[in-house]
Amino acid sequence: MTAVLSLRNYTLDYLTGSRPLRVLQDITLDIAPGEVLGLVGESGSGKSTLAWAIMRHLPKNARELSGSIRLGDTDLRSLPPRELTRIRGRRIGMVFQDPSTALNPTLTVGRQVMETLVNNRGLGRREAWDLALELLGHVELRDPEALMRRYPHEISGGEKQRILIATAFGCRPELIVFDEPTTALDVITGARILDLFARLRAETGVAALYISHDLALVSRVADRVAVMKKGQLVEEAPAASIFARPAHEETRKLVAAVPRPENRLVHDRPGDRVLLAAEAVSVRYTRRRLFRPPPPPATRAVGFDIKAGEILGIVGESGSGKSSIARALTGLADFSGGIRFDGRPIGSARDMDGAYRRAVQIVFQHPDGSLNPRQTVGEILSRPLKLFGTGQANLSAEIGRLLEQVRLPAAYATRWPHQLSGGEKQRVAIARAFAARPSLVICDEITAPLDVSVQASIIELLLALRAETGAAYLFITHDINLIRQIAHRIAVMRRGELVDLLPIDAVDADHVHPYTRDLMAASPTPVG
Amino acid sequence: MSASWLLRRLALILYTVFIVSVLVFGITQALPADAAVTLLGENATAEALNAIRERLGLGDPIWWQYLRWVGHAATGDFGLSMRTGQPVGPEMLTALGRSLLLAVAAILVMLVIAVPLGMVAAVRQGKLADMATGLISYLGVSFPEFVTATLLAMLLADTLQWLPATGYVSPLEDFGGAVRHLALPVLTASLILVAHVARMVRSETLDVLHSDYIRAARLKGLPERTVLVRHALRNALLPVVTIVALDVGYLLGGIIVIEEIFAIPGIGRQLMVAVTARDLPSIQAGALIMSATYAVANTLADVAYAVLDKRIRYD
Amino acid sequence: MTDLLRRLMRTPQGAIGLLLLAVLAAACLFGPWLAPHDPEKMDFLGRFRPLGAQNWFGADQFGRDVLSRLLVGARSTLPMALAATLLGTVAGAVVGTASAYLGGRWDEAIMRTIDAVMAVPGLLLALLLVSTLGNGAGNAMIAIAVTFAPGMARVTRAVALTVRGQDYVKSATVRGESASWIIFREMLPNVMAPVVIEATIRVSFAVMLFATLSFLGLGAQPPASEWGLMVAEARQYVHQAPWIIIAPSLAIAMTAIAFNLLGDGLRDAMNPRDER
Amino acid sequence: MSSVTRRLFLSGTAAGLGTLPAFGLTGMAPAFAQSAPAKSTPGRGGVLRISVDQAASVIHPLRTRVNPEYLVAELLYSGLTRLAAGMTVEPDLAESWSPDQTLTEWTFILRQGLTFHDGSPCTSKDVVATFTAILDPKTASPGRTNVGPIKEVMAKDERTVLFRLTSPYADLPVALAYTNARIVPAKVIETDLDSLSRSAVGTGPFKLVSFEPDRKIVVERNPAYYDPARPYLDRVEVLVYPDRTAEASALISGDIDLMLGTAPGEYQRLEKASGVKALRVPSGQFLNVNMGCDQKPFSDPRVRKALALSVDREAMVGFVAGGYGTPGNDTPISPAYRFHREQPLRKADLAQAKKLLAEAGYPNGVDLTMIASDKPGTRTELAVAIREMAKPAGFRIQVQTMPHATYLDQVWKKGNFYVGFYNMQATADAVFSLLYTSDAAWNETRWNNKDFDALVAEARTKTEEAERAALYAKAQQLMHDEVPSVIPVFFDLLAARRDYVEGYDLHPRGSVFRLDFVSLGAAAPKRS
Repeated sequence: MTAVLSLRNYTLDYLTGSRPLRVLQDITLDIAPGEVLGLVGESGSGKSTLAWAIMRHLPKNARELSGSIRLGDTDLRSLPPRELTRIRGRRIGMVFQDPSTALNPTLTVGRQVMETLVNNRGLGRREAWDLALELLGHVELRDPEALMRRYPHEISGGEKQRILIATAFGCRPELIVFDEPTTALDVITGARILDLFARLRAETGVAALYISHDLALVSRVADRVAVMKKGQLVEEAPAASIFARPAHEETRKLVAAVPRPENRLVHDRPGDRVLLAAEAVSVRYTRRRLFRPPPPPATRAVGFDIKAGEILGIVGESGSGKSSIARALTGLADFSGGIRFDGRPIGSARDMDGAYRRAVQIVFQHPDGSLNPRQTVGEILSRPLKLFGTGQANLSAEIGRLLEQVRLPAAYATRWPHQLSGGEKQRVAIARAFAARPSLVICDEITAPLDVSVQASIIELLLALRAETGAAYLFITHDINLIRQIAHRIAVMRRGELVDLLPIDAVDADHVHPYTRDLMAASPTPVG
Repeated sequence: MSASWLLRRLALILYTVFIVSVLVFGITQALPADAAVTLLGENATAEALNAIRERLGLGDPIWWQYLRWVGHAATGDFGLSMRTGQPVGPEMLTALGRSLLLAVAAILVMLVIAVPLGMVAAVRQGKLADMATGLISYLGVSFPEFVTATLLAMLLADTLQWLPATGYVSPLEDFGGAVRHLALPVLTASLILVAHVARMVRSETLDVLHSDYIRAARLKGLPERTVLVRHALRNALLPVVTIVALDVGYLLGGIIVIEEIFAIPGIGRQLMVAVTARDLPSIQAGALIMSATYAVANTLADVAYAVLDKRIRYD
Repeated sequence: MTDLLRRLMRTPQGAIGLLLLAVLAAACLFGPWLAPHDPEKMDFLGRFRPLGAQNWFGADQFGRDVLSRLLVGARSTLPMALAATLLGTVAGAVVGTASAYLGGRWDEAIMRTIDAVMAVPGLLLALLLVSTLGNGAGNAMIAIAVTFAPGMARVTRAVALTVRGQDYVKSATVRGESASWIIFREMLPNVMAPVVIEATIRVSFAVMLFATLSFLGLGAQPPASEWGLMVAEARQYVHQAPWIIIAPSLAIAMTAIAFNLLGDGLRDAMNPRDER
Repeated sequence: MSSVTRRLFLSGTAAGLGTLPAFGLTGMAPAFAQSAPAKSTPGRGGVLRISVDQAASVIHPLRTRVNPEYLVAELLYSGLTRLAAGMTVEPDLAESWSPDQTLTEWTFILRQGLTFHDGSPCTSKDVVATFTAILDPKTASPGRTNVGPIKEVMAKDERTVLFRLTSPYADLPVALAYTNARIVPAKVIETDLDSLSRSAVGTGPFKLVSFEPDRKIVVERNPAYYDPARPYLDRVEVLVYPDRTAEASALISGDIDLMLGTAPGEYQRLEKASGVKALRVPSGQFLNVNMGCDQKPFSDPRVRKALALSVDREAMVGFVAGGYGTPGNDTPISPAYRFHREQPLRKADLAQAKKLLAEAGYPNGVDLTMIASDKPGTRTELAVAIREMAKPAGFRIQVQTMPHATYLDQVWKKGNFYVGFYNMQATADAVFSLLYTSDAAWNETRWNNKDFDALVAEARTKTEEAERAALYAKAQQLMHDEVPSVIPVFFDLLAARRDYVEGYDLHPRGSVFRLDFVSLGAAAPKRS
């Protein structure tokens, strides 16, 4: 039987600046009816470009050099625009990464669903309305009637993604392209979306191309997995075997970088000297506004302590208050309740004297935002050295030492931030934190935006620095498998409350809080 | 859209009016040569000057003059014009009416021209229509009002004699005449606005066209026309609302020159005359009314924006 | 800086803008030497002489050569407009950045006051200021700077707010940097780029506002050869000798177009948004 | 000189009114013969639209100051006498008048049955109250120093008013025709004099309908006017056009019927326009360069003479009056005045001027600042022209302009070197005693020349025509030689009317309009 989708030697360039950039090189690929093909690769590997090529929505400066893309027996590359519009949605659908940007903010959800069904299924308004209600009910959404009347910003990300998936499947296309549909969602919602995907796929037998940077996730969802590196298809294999017996060196690198809770990276035990203790800390952002009720506090009476040299993990969904704690500890947000550091009480940001500011450092999530674009790496590092370090004496030598400490060549001191990669920028930020020889470094989701391989190297760097300086880490993340590899203890936060504070080995015990159990279950260890 | 928000916006308008009153009152006190001198001119003798200053209360200390003035203004009595002896309040309000008539007409004409022009330029980015709009908007933005006004008056009124050059006829008395008389000034004002707004509509539309939900709409198979009309047009027009509010502010200021040339006794020109004649009550009343109108226009724009775009929540 | 110029030259607007700017700069710097006649010399027989060999751009009501007055006049129009915009921008930028950094009550108070000042139409504010300070190009410049400052403050504050949200500002706060270090070394350098673009476009408004003030008799005073004043004086002879009004009007328009193009060119050169 | 000729000469009667006055101060041929229009019976009715260049903001008759305000006051009020063509005086409310032997007591007889617009009778009581108010400094009426040296005004009976003067004064009838000498009801003066700023109760040919100063002032026929035949018009609308160019276009397009005045630039266009009759009359309106004769360097007459010698008067008429004017000889008495003395025009002689300057102690020139207010625009044009003309003679003049209000407050009558601007006065005595005698109300130059004062004082007391002419001639010669101020140019008054407007002539005084003699021809557009 013919493949649903087949690409033959498809090659594509981008015309940017001086010379053309080769983005896809000689791609040959088939998707059989009812099959789910996973497409994995690091950022810049060309997987998204392939999706746009299939959907025939390439940017103006793209140049298709050779090859063919066929949907069933239709050659997509030769379709005139009018024909193209007719097959989109009807024969080939797409689900995007961020549900909130895929819906028109000024129109109700119902209208946008109806519009798709009327256009693609040729239904009348009445029938489309009934079908819409049926579809939404089918994807476990409470009270579809009410949802239809709401505006996109009035419903959660998870609900929006369910509606978009339901509509895509509702048009009964031959193939749906999924572009990282769970990345923008938090762990538990993401897991439920994957269950829904599996169920709908089984019921409708629709073929799918599932694109992601997470090899572990794809290996659970897809039948077959294709791995891409720098625009080339380096390996194709059944999902089960690809994880167990990766053939190509790139695949091996990806598999190795996937965090597995079972191989612990930290084996020592922290001392029991309490470095920092937080008692009933609650963070409130906006001041009381005139005529307006006070907003709910970001965190309610959170209490915990960090031992010297300990790695304390904080996990929870976005909006659970984990970043607020970090902001409170560094004086970026006002807080009520008390903090004791090395025994000294700290009531508010004003009490944080030079010693405290030196001892407690923070590394932020987005690498490109954390370095001042108008300063060279050398200037960025010189500032903390001047404030806390050895002073003027041998500043440039000191900067060179710091850079080598984070495995970057000393020559990088003269480089500008926009000349560095994401990983390199994060290393400079870490170097800046360690310039003050801190005793506690707060890492606020510092690995989230990085590729799996880069993430692994950063974790390895942090552990080496800890071994060298004895610093403690407050490691904030939503990646459960990663934290279970390195943390001594884990704090679980939910809607501003600390629901659990457990040593690492007690995580799977039965007395844990039900939310913690859901959280652990939502990130199963990779298959094989 | 709650009552507390409206209450706060009202407080904001009052605050704006207060700041303007202090600003204008302060500046006018520092004007060299007070109203008495301008009234008497060459015939000013010492005792005559004092008599007039007494009558106009210019002799009292500044803060007392300010308090007295604010007290009266609160009750709507802006005092008598030092120049014509007429009560200033009603005079300035009718003048505001004429200015608003001109401003609203200019804005309507502008919207009819600028919005489609901007959209076409965005949709056909880089092609001829886009270049043409670019040229028109650059030219429109680069000629000061009084140059455009003079050239247009020279062309339409004098050489072609299609339209009367100047003079103002109130629409209540003779509607036809009013339209003919307002045609030229409205055309001048709207030409300048078209230049500003067409560029803004073009960039807003470009932003919308590059947005994710438009891409999503296209990829879910909607025909291009539906995507443009039902999705793009609506969201691109939203910011036009705030632009129009800003234009009201600009028009009230920029119109001074147009009113001067086309002899329209709007609030802009009344203020010009008041400043040259150092007629304090008129200056203060005019400035207050102008800035209050601008503040109200801004509030209305925000309300309209919230009604159109549900994302905006004023709680 | 040089790569910025190269990128600017690549955008069509930037190229034309730079070209016009070069012409204007030449007029400003070498005007008096380029002028074929003495701009002040009156010639009774030459009154209203049309364009021709003697006066390339014709003669005005006093028989003075219009082209010479334009060339010499550039010196009293452009620098004033540039200075006014610079003054207004610097004042606005500092207030805007500080207001964004302070946040909370202060930000609220400063912003509401700026809204109030902006409620007074620009021209009226300039009018009142000039009438207080007295006529003349110098006072007109100050008036325009004051009129521009609130607008620039608002633009700067918007940009500064996004910059303040960046992590490098937060990390500076965490390590205990002083407020002035953060404003001047961390925030201002990153606020400058968009502010410079906005300022470049506002120069064209400054040129026009300056000309309008002269038109209303409040800007440059006779016998100055400032372009706005030339247009104002020429208005009464518009039927006898239209070239007297057309030449300076085109000069003002060219200047405004030059800075508008430059502003747009800079915006494209600094953040190439349209290339996908 | 027999008393008969004097009585005949000085007194006037109302006999034979209705047509132009048969006699009066005849025997004076103005330079341009006033063509008395061929008097067919004028058409009755119609609406006349007349345009002014600035708003008539003050309609209080005792406080009017600019031409548009004089126009409105003339429509609504009457004086005892009024100026006719050729600077002659004719009866208005006063039927006849006669002086005593010593010219210090004048008796005026009012017409029978005069009434104000509100129907109340107008008697000698109202005339006395009006002049008492004019002479009272608190009223601040410009007329106070221009209605002649009045000591006291008394009512002898219902229709007879006696004026007692402080010194003999032959020109009283002309002085009483001054623009502010308008008769207002005595009861209004006693109750609220200021109410006349908003409403009008006069005896004039028209009554006030509506007063919107900055847009339109409308007056309608006063049926109870003392001459039932006049005015011929039903209504007069006074419209404000601040922009000269636009005003001329309005006349050409027929929006308005008559213009009060226009600029040289527009006059040429109006002359060529169809359906438009351009009006031009030489007048005594002049610009003078006032030099402070009490301060250096102008205390030395040679410096003043040098400046006078550096001015090319023919060229100045071209530069400042656009060719529509007559060159001046440094005296305020233009050919349009009755006692003008023909004198050879002073020619520019730069060599002589340079020599005079050297003699006066300025061999290498003198630096001066000339101040010119911004209203009217011709002041700065004169300053710029003088600057260029005087440069070769060694005068390095810097021109400084300022708003008119600031000029009046800080420079006028105090400054050392500035430009003045004045309308034509009714008589030679009026202009001399207003500006150049030592006790002049507006003594700008502080020339304070004893011989000049004596000549003017003596001329006042003389009634003999030839005697007065001789005295004024000597006065003019003295001013020409001493040059207290350089008066290089007199302006022609320029205006225009539609051809269907009949009975209107431009009056050299500039502030006399006589619209009650104007009528509309058949071609006039019907206006509601």
